[in-house]
Amino acid sequence: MPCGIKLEPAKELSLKQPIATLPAPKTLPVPKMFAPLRRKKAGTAAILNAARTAGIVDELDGKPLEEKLMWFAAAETRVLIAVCFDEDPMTSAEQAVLRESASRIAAGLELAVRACGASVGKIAAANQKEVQRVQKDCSGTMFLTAGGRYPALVLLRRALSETGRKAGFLGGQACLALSDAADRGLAQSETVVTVAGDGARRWKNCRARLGTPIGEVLSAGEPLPETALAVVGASVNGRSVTDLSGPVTATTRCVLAMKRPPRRTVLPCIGCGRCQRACPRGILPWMILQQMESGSPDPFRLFNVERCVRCEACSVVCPSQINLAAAVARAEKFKEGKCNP
Amino acid sequence: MTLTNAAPPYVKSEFTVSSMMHSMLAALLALLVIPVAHYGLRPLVAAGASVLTALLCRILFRLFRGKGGSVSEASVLVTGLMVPMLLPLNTPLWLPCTASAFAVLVALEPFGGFGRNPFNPAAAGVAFVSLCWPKRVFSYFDPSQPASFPAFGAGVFHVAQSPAEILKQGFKPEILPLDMLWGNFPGPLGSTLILVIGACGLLLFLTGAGKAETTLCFLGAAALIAAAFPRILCSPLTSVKYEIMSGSLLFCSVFMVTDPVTSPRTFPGRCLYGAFAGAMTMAFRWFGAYEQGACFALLVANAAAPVIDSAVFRLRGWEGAAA
Amino acid sequence: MFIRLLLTAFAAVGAENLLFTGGAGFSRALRCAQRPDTVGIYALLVTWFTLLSMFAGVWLDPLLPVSGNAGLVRASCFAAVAAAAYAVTFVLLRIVLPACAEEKIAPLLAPAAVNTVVLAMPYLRRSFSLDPVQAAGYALGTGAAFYLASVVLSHALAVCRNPDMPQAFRGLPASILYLGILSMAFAGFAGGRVF
Amino acid sequence: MKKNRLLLRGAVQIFLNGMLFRNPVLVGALGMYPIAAAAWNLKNAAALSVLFLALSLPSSLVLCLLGMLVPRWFRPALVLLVSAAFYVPAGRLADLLIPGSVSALGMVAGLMICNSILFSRAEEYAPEHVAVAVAADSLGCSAGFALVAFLAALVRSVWLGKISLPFAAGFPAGRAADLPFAGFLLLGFLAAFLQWGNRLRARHHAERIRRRMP
Repeated sequence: MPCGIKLEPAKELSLKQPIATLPAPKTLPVPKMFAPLRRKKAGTAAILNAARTAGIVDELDGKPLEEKLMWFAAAETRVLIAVCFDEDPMTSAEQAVLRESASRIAAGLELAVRACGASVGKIAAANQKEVQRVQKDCSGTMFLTAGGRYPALVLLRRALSETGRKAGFLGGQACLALSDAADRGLAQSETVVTVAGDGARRWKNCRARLGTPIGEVLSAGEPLPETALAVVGASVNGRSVTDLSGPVTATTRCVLAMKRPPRRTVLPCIGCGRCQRACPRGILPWMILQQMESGSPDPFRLFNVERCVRCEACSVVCPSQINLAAAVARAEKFKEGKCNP
Repeated sequence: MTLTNAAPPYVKSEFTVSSMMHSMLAALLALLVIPVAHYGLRPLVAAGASVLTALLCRILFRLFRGKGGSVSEASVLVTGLMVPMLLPLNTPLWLPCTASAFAVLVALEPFGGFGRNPFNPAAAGVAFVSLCWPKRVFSYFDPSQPASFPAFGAGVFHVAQSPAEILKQGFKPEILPLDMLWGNFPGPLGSTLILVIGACGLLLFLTGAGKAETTLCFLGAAALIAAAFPRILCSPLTSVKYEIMSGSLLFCSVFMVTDPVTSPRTFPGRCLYGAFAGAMTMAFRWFGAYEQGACFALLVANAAAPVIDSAVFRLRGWEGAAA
Repeated sequence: MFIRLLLTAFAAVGAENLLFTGGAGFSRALRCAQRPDTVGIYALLVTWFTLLSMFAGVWLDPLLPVSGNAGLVRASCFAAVAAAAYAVTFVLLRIVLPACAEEKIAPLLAPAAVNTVVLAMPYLRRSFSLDPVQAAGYALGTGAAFYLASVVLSHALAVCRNPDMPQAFRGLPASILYLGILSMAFAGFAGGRVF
Repeated sequence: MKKNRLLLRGAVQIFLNGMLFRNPVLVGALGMYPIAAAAWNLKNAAALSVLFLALSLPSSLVLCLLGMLVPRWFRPALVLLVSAAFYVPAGRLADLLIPGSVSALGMVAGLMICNSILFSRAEEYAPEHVAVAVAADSLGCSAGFALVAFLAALVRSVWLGKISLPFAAGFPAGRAADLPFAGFLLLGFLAAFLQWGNRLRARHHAERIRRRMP
């Protein structure tokens, strides 16, 4: 039985157009430049140094790339994977970046492999079609495809860890930034953000300067006046914002405009077991909910809660519209002894 | 643009409780088609009266609690529609009404409504009326004789022994196989149409409203017991045929055992539960006082469901392994 | 012989279930279910006392008058036997068991001994006219039924205290309703017959 | 004099608690068996009440006297012995007041000896309280038991068609109301009703206290 859930992807609209570059706000400083590396001879230290001076942040988890690479080196990671697909059904930023500049991503990945002493680097694309599309641009790079089920990254990680090889994951845009830093001496200053949602007239991917207000990115999608909800991050596990002046960061993958907030009439759990099947981490969300509702949860029955990755697949799939992810998060806190049930 | 806050997720899967209830309702209504074609409006009136009673009871209870209605009303409709399917067409109208009122007022709402009920409400309602008015619940009209039912009031019909009753007395019912499949024998309103029930079951399993493993284990256990300990002198296969097709066994296996609320929540648990319910049904047929045991057996199995679940947890090591 | 014992035991769990069909002993079963960790010991003790009481019935029954006002004496005698059984068991356990085990068992002993289920045994033996082997089977089956009832109830108590319930039904009333519906299911075995 | 009045007030409170607010059957879930199994007509209910009163009052009083004299572990056996001893006169009394009632009750009458209300009251409450409180408690419990028994019996007689209500003419009399399950269902609803009343009372009480102390 495969884990995860099948979500209808809505990426074609935003992928149809090339990535549009938003004008940088005047208030932001001009990005720094420094001396490029000489690629062929650059050693581990030089690459790490470039990553640090360029201030590259991995968009997968918001950690500095240099730290991640050092950590991979310490953990003797064998395979390095550049994630060039989007888990979220409405986001297509990584995919668009891969289409645009596959060869540079491959170059950045190669540098990263060299920096952390891994043996091989692979680019993970959304599907076989995507691979065929970019394969001619970067010969000699290995590809792999992510499954079509929702927390694709988590599932890929799980599948790889089952084969027993140690794999490290890097963001596609981070690889791109690394190659830019090495070749042209550019600091990381931009990120690609998808603008979508039923409240946006035009769905597209925008290249925005880091620090651009979210409102400006959103207005690139020409939001309808009746837009009631702005979501930053992802359509599944992002967060809604009311203040549009917040900055775009490297981890911002998409900005969504929704016509109306999701209306939920929460019913009691009916015990269908879908959340359990959806969970990629082997948690039993319905049991967690049952225990948390009972008032005096038995810590022994809060099985695996500490493994939760907040993908919220359980909340999406629940037919009773229960926010199971919140219950799991609460249970995790409870198990650590940080809060009362 | 005025923005609001809302908690994630911002996408939802298509499958919701109400969609599940709607496919359930559609399947139940499909069962009414042939009776309506044969006997006019009476089946519809019986179903409608029962559904209305269920709804009214729920609304009354909610008003008494000081709470409004909610979307989950569809589940009450399902309960109300299930009850007349388990009762004969020739009963007076108040009987299904009483059963569905009991189902809602005693088995459903005091426990907190749909999703919290420990017992299948329709089974509880039918069990209740069959204990209180066994003569009315277990007397069926003969569909092979001419019979007519006005929409309201008593009809004109011949009473005949149902195959389940003949089996209970230890004789072999003589019904043609084709008649059996088309439901041309005395029995509860919705439970005789073997083919239609099978088709509805397929529909439910395909739409994900029910779990096939429970039904299969239920039927498997019942068939195994029927073959191993036939109640009548005949070959095991004949015994299996009559036991499965008579009475409300098949209806229960498709519509009631699969109810996710009252069944265990783990896969092995559901298989075990199905088998247990099947065995209990046969036990009620063997040792019980009435010809139909499926509703009673289902209630007993419902009570066992949480026990089965916790046994499965223990076996799978889902508890005790604190990090 | 063993098969006869087994058959009666099964009957006691199923069709002739004293707890569910007869409704006896639920006060104790509910109490027992509130402490799931002691259910096993409690049920064992109940089985022991049902056995004792049943055999008291087997031996004493021919000696005692049946009808009229003298019938009242019969009931008193059985109760006195149960009291004696309790006292003897307590003394025996005190001698045999170490102190720590005794501390655990002692509070369960009295409610297990003074119990409608236990005292009903001689009456049922008479009304079903069981021979000694069947009587033993019935007593064992009743113990098993008590265990099952307690286990089922201990799981039901969680259902009967959920946030969606009406306040008035939360807790005990819902548990009693639960018992009622379960008892109704078992009444399907016996039909309209009561013990 | 003042002490006496306080004692009386306490006794009345204990009586009311036993009868209504902390009804042993509906709040304590004790002694449900006789009501579920036998209280399905008024005659049985009356016989049960008489039996209960005649058993519980003397045994509680005796235990109040002797309870502290015997070792703790022997108390359950003593309760059983004492109530067994009182069962014979109690049965006589019930038979005298309502002829033929004890034999109609059958097994249930004999099992009143080990009734769990009686047992818990006589074993835990009686030895540690004064005689007046014990008597009040015993009377209150008897009244509470009788109340529930009569209510259950009334509803079940109507259900069985033994008593016809004026406005429910043509109500189809059902069977099975004499089975224990019907008793349990009724007890469940009665208990819910009592819990509802108690909650209302507690809320009123809290409000009154809040008003007094602003």
